[in-house]
Amino acid sequence: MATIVLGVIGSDVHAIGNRILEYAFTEAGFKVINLGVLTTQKEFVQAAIETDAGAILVSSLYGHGEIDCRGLREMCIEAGIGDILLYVGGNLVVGKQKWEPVRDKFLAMGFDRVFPPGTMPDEAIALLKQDLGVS
Amino acid sequence: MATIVLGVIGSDVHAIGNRILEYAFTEAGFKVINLGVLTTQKEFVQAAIETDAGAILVSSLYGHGEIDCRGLREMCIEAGIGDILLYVGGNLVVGKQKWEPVRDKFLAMGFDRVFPPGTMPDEAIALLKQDLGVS
Amino acid sequence: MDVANKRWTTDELFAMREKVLQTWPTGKEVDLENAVKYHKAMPETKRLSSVLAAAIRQKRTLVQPRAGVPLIENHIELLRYLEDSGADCLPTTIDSYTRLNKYEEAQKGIEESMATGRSMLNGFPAVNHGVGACRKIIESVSVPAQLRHGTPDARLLAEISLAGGYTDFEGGGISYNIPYAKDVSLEATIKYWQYVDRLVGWYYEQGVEINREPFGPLTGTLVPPAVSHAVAILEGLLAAEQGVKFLTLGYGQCGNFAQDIAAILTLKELSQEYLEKDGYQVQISTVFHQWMGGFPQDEAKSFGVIGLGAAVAALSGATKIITKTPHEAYGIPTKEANGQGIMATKQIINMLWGQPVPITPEVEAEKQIILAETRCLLDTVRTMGEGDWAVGTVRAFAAGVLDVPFAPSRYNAGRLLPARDSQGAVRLLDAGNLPFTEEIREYHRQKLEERGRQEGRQPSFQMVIDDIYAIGKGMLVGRPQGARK
Amino acid sequence: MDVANKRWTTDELFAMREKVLQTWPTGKEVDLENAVKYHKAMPETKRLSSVLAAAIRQKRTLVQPRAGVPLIENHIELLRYLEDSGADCLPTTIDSYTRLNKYEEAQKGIEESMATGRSMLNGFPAVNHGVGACRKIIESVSVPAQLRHGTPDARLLAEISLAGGYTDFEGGGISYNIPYAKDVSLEATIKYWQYVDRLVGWYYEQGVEINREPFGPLTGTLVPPAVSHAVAILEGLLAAEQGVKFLTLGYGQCGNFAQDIAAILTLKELSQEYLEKDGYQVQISTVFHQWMGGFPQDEAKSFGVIGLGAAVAALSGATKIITKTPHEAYGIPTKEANGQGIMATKQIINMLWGQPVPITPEVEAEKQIILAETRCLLDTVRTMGEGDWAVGTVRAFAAGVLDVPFAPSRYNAGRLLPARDSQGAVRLLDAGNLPFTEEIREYHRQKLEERGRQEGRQPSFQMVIDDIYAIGKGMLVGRPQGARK
Ligand code: B12
Ligand code: B12
Repeated sequence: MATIVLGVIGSDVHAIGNRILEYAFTEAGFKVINLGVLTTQKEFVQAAIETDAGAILVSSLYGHGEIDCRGLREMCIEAGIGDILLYVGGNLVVGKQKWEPVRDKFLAMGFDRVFPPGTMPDEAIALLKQDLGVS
Repeated sequence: MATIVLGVIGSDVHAIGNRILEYAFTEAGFKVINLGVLTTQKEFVQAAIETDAGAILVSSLYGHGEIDCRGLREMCIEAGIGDILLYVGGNLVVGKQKWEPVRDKFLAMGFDRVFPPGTMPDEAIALLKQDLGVS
Repeated sequence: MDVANKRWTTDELFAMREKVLQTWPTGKEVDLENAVKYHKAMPETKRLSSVLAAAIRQKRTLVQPRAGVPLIENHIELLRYLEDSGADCLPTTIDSYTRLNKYEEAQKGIEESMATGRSMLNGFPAVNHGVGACRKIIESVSVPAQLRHGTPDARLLAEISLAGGYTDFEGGGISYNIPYAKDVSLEATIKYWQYVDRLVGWYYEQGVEINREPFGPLTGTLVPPAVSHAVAILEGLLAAEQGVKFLTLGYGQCGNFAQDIAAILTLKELSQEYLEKDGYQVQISTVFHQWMGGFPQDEAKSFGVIGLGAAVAALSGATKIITKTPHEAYGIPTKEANGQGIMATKQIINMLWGQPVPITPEVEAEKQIILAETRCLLDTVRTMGEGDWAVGTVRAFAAGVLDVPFAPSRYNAGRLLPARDSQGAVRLLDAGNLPFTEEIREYHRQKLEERGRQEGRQPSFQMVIDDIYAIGKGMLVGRPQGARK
Repeated sequence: MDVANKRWTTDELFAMREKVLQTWPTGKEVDLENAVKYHKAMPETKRLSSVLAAAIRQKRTLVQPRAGVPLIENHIELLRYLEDSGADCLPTTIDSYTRLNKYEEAQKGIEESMATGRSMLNGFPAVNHGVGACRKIIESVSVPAQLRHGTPDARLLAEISLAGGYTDFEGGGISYNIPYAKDVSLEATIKYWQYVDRLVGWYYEQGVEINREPFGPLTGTLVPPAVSHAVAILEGLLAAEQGVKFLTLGYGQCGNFAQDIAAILTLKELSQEYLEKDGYQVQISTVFHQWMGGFPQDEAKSFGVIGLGAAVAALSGATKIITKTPHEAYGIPTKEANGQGIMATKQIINMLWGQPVPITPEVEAEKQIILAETRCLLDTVRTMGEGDWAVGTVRAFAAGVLDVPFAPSRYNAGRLLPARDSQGAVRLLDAGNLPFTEEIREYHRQKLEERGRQEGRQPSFQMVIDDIYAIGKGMLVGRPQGARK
């Protein structure tokens, strides 16, 4: 099954969801490269290249997601993996905000799917399998 | 000091606020004729006439205030005490509603003052003294 | 005395039924045979006696709101919303006109509600709506429903709602009189409720289980546990005599942790003791009411009051909790606010589920005092009634031997002055004519003097008033500004 | 080993200060002499050590929120609002860039926040704003304020905020490393925090009282009390050695009533014991954190979680409680949501004020196990450090003798697997290398096997995951669907 790169972006240290995502995606049959917390954009991209990953799954919980995620798609393009799947989830912005504008903001940044707070892994696993055409 | 008639109107049995109002107005020097709970409009008016009261203080807590209080001013007028002060307070309508429309509805019914939930007796005492020109 | 604690014959019941059913047109909709069939066809999951039995077995606390609006469709929508919010059993709360048998005024309320699109009644007028409407409601939800009201004479209401599929009926000859009426004699209401209980007993004889629930909190405000326990147990005894086999006895949260836990424990213990002593076999459950007195205006603070009640109820092991809402201080809650009360409560109930009752030395001490006090009251009632609980009840209230604080009824002596001690437990500043031993009276005196010393004032009516306002103002004990800030 | 639990000389402190103050331009605003004067002119009511002392005396639980926004005026408005909502002491929570000393990124966040009119940072960047801004904040409120963050290297932040008039500083070399960093060695952070503690000690020598508060909850998720107690007490010992005289030790609510009460009781008992044994005279207070793990999405359910935490905190006799808000599951709360958390909490705290700690048999049992476990941990640390707590701490973490569940740090073994027993108490499915006696290990095993039997499954990582989600899903124990419904 496909390889995916997982991590928590920026200066964010929320480790628990990341631990669970690693477990759940591994159980679901993915090869998970987990970069853990405090991961830079560059580390995500490099790991994806090195492992020939089918998707990068970015978490941002602490509220700085908007600043931290900007430019990730561009960096992928520059690195030659412009069409890699980019997922992002967590508590993406500061505060309790309406979901749709938040989602649209991250879609506009080039993410393929954006997940609201409280998303269960199963949901994302099903969609990833679909997007990657695996089962 | 002036005599006032106090009571809880209609099919309302909330007795506790009534007990406290009796105590507070008595302490403040008023002669209080307390009709207690389950008091009809007629009982209010008759008691006011009999005791030559300066004001009628109506409580309604249970939500039927709107139905129960309609026509009280008219009954006072018919009975010849049309210009008696009418106060009303409690939880006057069903549910948590905006205060201003509720107040206006009761003012329109002919009440001189309308008090929102949680009014402390001291507030009403001060206003009544003012309205009656006593101190 | 025109009342006795003696089981009515079926003939006596049926003779009176004739008249009762004629007091409002919907009375003729009641067909008992059909009602029994209807109940028997209902799944167990919609029967309160069964759901309560399961909760007792699983040591679970069921969550139930209060709710009722005038129109049928709205009421169904409301109940469904509350079920979705997590209610384990549903209510139908009756409006105040129906409670006083003023069906014509209730009719006006229904019509005005239809016309204005606003609720003009503070509950669901079940009598006016009739048997069919009740069944429609019962069939629209998937958990059991109880009728809640405050009706001194609930004979017709019971006929209609039981035939309508309700499996639980709140109230009693004392608890739906003393706090809810001014001029109705206890002799009258005890008889009205013997009717209701006998009807429930009759259903049981046909194989239909109906649960009965005396209204525990009475006036909801600083009622000492022994007083409400005595009333609850008396109503339980009167009901059992008429053939009631399923009882939920209630208690309204006072606010002191140890006293509240002890109250639920002793309510179980004492009711079992007195019912067994008289030879009744009854399934007893308990219900804890979140604070029944004045609430804070602020919704977040109200959530605080609700949360504390939920925690204590769960820890006490009560079988059921009745929830309040963040709108309490203002008015009948919206369905959303009502749902919030359920959800906040249920979160806590679930989190504490399976955790043991905290038996502390203070709980033990409160238990001892509640046991002693309640026995003083009940044993005196028995003596005064020469062995007849009904006669004893009437005489005891007349003598102030039973007495409920702040009750509007003329048949209540109204001599008690309750106040909180320094830890918030409800004590008696004036025990009136309650037949307490000197030791017990002294205990109350000391507890309140201790508080008085802390606050530098003599216990007085001002202290009582301060305590009535206290929770609304964000405290439990109504300390004067500045005392032990 | 490049670290030792030995008091720094003033010279050592001042030598390092030189460099620290140069790491960002605002460093030069710090003038210690002036700072001492500033503190001495402050009223007692704005000093946390005094307010805590009064709370200890009055057996009162103080209420404190978390809060921080990027811009000064907004932050002042926020704190005033929270004071009006009833906060007894105020926070200033620092943003995540500042926590990692990324002052340039913080600057960008400030500018973007100004430009967009939205908060682009998750806290208040105190270093960038500097000493004057801090004083403006302190002067805008009338209760004391504490700095809260999560900064492994908080030397400059401490310099600026203490000079700015904050009288309490959260954190420690372990608790602000292991849960908050990935690659920073404990040797480094212990030294950084010796600096902070020595600075606080220095202030004390000048007559200025500053309170220090290790971060009790660590990762906030299923941390067994003994683990967080050991860390809190170690940080207390390290701080005391540097001259800290006022300590608030913390604990994050686990959810089981008895375990939570016992945790606060033993935290007091053990910290006193260990500090006294080493000859330190310190004012010790405790802080209870409302549940620090994942919250329910629903606001009413969140109020439930908040309410339960408030009740347990008050009953446990904790000196302070840190509140959560109904927005917790989503994001940094609005000031209104934050105020609601305070008000709900304070209502309960006030209602339970003066009521005794419920000492149940279960609380006694939990106390014994926490005492035994914490002593195992601390005594092994001492042995490993050959009498030096700092050395012992570094070695203990390296060996997994100290280990924090779910922590991101490489310097943490990460071998623990915590799970709840059938009553929700946090136990260890895998105790890793914790130096527990066989008896203690057996106790944990039995407790989890008991739960496994109830649920018909073996304790496993799935059970851990279920427990992590449980409170968010409205439960405490993550039972599989259907088990004991
Ligand atoms: C205690 C209580 C009861 C007790 C009453 C016992 C008794 N016999 O007294 C019991 C449990 C029996 C009860 C029953 C019912 N209650 Co009730 N009850 C309350 C509660 C919790 C407290 C009332 C109280 O004692 N407050 C303390 C006193 C001191 O305050 P007060 O009553 O507000 O009075 C003060 C002020 O309002 C003011 N004031 C009052 N009148 C006047 C008049 C003037 C002129 C002035 C100046 C001031 C003034 O001064 C008083 C003294 O400070 C309130 C909710 C709340 N406030 O928290 C609901 C409440 C009043 N009840 C309510 C209802 C609906 C009922 C019931 C219909 C049952 C039901 N459906 O839930 C029945 C009614 C029965 C009947 N026929 O009346 C609703 C009313 C709803 C509405 N207006 O939309 C309330 C608001 C609860 C709610 N949110 O649903 N209740
Ligand atoms: C535990 C916790 C902490 C712990 C973290 C310990 C650790 N090292 O892991 C501690 C106490 C240390 C902490 C610190 C902080 N925290 Co914190 N924390 C939480 C809390 C309570 C729970 C997080 C958690 O573990 N949840 C359980 C896991 C299983 O769920 P999860 O993390 O949401 O992840 C799941 C889903 O989101 C999803 N998911 C996540 N990423 C992705 C990605 C993809 C592609 C997909 C498909 C799905 C997905 O799947 C995961 C598994 O189910 C949350 C609030 C909450 N959720 O209730 C706040 C929260 C995340 N923290 C917050 C903040 C602000 C902080 C701090 C800055 C301190 C502060 N100001 O309060 C620091 C940040 C430090 C830093 N540099 O990052 C904020 C973020 C605010 C915002 N976005 O507006 C939150 C939301 C709280 C709040 N309401 O203020 N925190």
